[in-house]
Amino acid sequence: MKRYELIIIGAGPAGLSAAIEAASNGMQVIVFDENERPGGQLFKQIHKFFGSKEHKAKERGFRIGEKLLKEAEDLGVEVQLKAAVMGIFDDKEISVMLDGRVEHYRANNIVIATGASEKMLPFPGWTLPGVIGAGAAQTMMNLHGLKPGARVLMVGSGNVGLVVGYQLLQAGCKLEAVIDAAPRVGGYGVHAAKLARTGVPFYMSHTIKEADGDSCVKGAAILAVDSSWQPIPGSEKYLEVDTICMAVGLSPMSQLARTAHCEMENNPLKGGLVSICNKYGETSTPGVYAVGDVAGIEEASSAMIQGKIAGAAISFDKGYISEAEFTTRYEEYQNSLMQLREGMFGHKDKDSADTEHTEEGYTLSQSLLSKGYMEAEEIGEYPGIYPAEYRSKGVFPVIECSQNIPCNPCQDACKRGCIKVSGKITNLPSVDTSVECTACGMCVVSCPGQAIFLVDETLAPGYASVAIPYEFYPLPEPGSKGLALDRSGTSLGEAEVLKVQSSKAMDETAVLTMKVPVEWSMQARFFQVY
Amino acid sequence: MQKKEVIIVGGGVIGCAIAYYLARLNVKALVIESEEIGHGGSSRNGGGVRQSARDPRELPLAMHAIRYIWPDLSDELGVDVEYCQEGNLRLAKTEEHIKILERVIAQGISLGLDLRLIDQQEVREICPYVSDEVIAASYCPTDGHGNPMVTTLAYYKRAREMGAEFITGEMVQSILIRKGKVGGIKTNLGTYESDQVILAAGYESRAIANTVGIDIPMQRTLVEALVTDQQPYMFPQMIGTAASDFYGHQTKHGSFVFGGMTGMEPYGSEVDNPITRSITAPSICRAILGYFPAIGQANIVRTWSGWLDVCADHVPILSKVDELPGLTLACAFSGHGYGIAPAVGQSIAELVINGNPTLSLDAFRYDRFQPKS
Amino acid sequence: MRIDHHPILKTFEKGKLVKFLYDGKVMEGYEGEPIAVALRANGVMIHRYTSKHNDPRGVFCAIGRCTDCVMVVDGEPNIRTCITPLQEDMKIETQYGISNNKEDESI
Amino acid sequence: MTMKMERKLIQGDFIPRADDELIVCRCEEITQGEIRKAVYDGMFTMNEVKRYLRAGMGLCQGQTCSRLVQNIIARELGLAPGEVEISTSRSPARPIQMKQMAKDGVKK
Repeated sequence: MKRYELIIIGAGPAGLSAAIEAASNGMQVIVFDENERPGGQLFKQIHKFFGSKEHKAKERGFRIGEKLLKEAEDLGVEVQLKAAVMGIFDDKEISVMLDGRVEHYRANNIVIATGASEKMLPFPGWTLPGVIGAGAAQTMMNLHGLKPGARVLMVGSGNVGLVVGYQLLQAGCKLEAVIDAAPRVGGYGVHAAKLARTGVPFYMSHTIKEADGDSCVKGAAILAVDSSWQPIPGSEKYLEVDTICMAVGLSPMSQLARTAHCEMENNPLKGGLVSICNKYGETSTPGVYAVGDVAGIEEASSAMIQGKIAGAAISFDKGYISEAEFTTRYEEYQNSLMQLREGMFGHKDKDSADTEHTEEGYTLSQSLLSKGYMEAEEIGEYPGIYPAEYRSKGVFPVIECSQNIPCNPCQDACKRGCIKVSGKITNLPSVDTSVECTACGMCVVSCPGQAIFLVDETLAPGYASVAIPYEFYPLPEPGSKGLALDRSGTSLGEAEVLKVQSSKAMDETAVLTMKVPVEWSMQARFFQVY
Repeated sequence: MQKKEVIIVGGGVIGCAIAYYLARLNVKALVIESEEIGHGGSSRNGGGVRQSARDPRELPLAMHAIRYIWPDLSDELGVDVEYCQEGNLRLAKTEEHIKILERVIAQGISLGLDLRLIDQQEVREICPYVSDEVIAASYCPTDGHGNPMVTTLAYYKRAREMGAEFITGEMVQSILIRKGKVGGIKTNLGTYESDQVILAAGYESRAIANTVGIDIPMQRTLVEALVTDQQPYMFPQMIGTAASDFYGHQTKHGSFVFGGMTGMEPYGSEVDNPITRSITAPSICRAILGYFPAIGQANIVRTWSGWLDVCADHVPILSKVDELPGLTLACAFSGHGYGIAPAVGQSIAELVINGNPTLSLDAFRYDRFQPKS
Repeated sequence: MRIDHHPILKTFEKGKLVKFLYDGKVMEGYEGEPIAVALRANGVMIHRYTSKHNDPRGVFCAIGRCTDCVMVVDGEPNIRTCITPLQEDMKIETQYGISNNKEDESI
Repeated sequence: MTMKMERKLIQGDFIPRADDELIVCRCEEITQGEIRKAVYDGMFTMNEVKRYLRAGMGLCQGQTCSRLVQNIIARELGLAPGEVEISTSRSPARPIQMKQMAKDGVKK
């Protein structure tokens, strides 16, 4: 039986990061993954990541995947794909299904990084073809270049539902609505705002009553629920859709950890059944670690750090790094992890979170939470909004960032220091009115939430320019006309495209500048091609 | 706490069956199970309901159960226990195998069992899917199989409806003695009083009996089983082999359930939680495909393992303990308890209530073991 | 249903265009892509009908976990089409219960 | 060790609900009503429900339905979902053909 120093199950962000850490310390590592492509969910994630530079913020998930892979390869990590691990047996032995054969491997240490699986919501008709998981939609669109359907209903307003909803738009599908039984949008407000301004309606406090169709989905009946989740009679709406996409949460894929007899706990904060781990990720089965979503549902950026921590702990345990070295690295990684767990979406009891105010005391937009977009009148008070009295100077940035999300690429993007995230990484960015904006557009393309716009109210008498991030195909031509939409996706009227900037540094986020009547300058946030 | 009429330790097929037959005699037992209903061997066996190749002492129990209880059990309990009486084939590939079968057959016939050796052609007629390597088989047309997990739960359900009490997740640790007789049991959470305690807890019965100085000569052995996805119906018989390398059947659902051993079991892990070993499922599969090549495309969806409570002479202990009135043993089934469970349940219930079961249990006494010389 | 040009991913790497048989009809798909993707691109939604209720099923998880999308592929039933790569001349059939035979009453 | 449970009878007749027809276990086509009835019949754990009904015993081995079954049992018994222990997990984690499994361990 082939023996490795370290076997990692799952080539996603957590597994690859653990492999890179251990291999960089000199360990011999093999990674198994059942998929055809490595990277776990990263290759399906085409949006830019949140976080700070060290968390690979503002990079797109699939590019992070490519980098991790290259790094792992350069370090001599073996990555065995299309290799489904069938079980973990005594003495850290695993059996793997490879090319129609079963192979056995043994290791001194095992890292389980199998990720998560989607929770599903049963409703009448949920077995009809056309009802799919959000992950299935992502797989079809972003790995295989196939639209899952023409008209889609998204069930669930968490980050997965919002992000996949946006990807559906990018793939050319029509997103008919996002619904959620909860009264508030579950994911980042900025993700919701991206959808809302293209005209996608949000039905909060709505649940799916049934999927309609005989042989496959041809529609969905939804209805409103009251505060105790009871259906409200007469509130039914019918949506003509061919695809119903479920994004109602993730749960850790803990099957393999259980075959390894790891002690488990049911932890709602971690998304379900997880193995009980120490601070380095080691389970109750000595030498077997669990990292990433399988150890508790979080973002990919947290998973990567957890992977590094386990990789370092194993390297230390097996004599590849000194205790001092390990302590230093552990503290560094732990700090980085704690940063990501900060904020209102962080790794803590959501029930106790304040839904009225940010940590700094700004009022949270209730409209954002209930409709997916901020009302124009709610915008004023946030520190990223350029005060009216300075707007006559020329171009200024408008940062519509109103929630405590651990993220700060905007600050790094502005070479002139106009944007600052002071204090905690979750603090809202503020604009410095004393610095002149050069309209380079880098803040616009760096914001993973696409919440930064450049406005110039001095464009021409009665006209303003509004520069928006734009990630759709085809890119409109300068001079072409279309509709300016406000945050709710409502048409304000005609707008003209002044210019479309796109460069390698912008990483496929174009900056589209449109000319609009000056009174729309703080309203127009999307451009719709005629 | 109110004194219980009878306490049964163990919520497997034996414990649940005893509780049911006691309830039929208007005795409401308390069953205490440390895990969940059917956790032990009852959810870890091949489901054979057979008389062939039984020890002569056990055969009367098996014949009685098959003649009088199994055919109507589903109706009686109100749950389909998937009993299928389409015969048992014990397959042979070599002359050596045939010799083994001949011995078994002679013994069965002498006890009045319809059991015979059939040749390759007849095996094919009964079961067309056997490989060319199969040259003969023993055939017992009145044997069959059932679903052990459902049977256990069906006994439990019916007994519960008839007034038996069940507690799961509580572990019996010792037997209490009051004035020279059984007085009840002590668990990890408390004590329960009763004049009658029946130990039907598989291998765990040994440690509990030890607390009152009674030893049961048994060992635990790991066995493993596997189940496939649903397959087209191929054969209804219970299958075994003269070489004893696997056993199993196709279930009513269409999936195949097979069990077997590698020979390495006695040297396995000391962990109490039974684990599957990486070598076992492949070994069982090789054995099966040697006899039934046509089912190679069936997908294994699950493997599992469990402990057998193997008695020194491979026959269970079904007995009152004379020197400690109130203690009854029903354990050490050695891997063939399921098929006889209805007869055992009925007999133990009668033994406890009136000391005089319809079927004699004399051959299963706890004090039958003697040194060699 | 195929995405010809994606704003972020641009184009998708595909194998060569090959023919395959779906319930006797000739269809085209790209070699190496999941069978389910090739079928969906050809408008096929129903992969199988269930044993008990004869209900239609199709792709659900698309990553080989839920096993809802199984079909009879080259004569073998219960093949997860969402993770099985398409090959030239593959014979893909709707699964009824556990076989390719609509009238099959063996279950 | 498993949580202690007294298997008391659920008082009153089994009361059907409007959504009992809902399929919960997609592989084995087991409905919510069947699961609720199984709990009423005394199946208080996921393994018991599974063995009694085959819910979660199909090709996917409960990957989609186990949480749903857990929730239904918990609701019927008035417990928090986490109090109902999830059913055991066993190798193989993905279906594998017998002929492939049989090749394992054979000297090449």
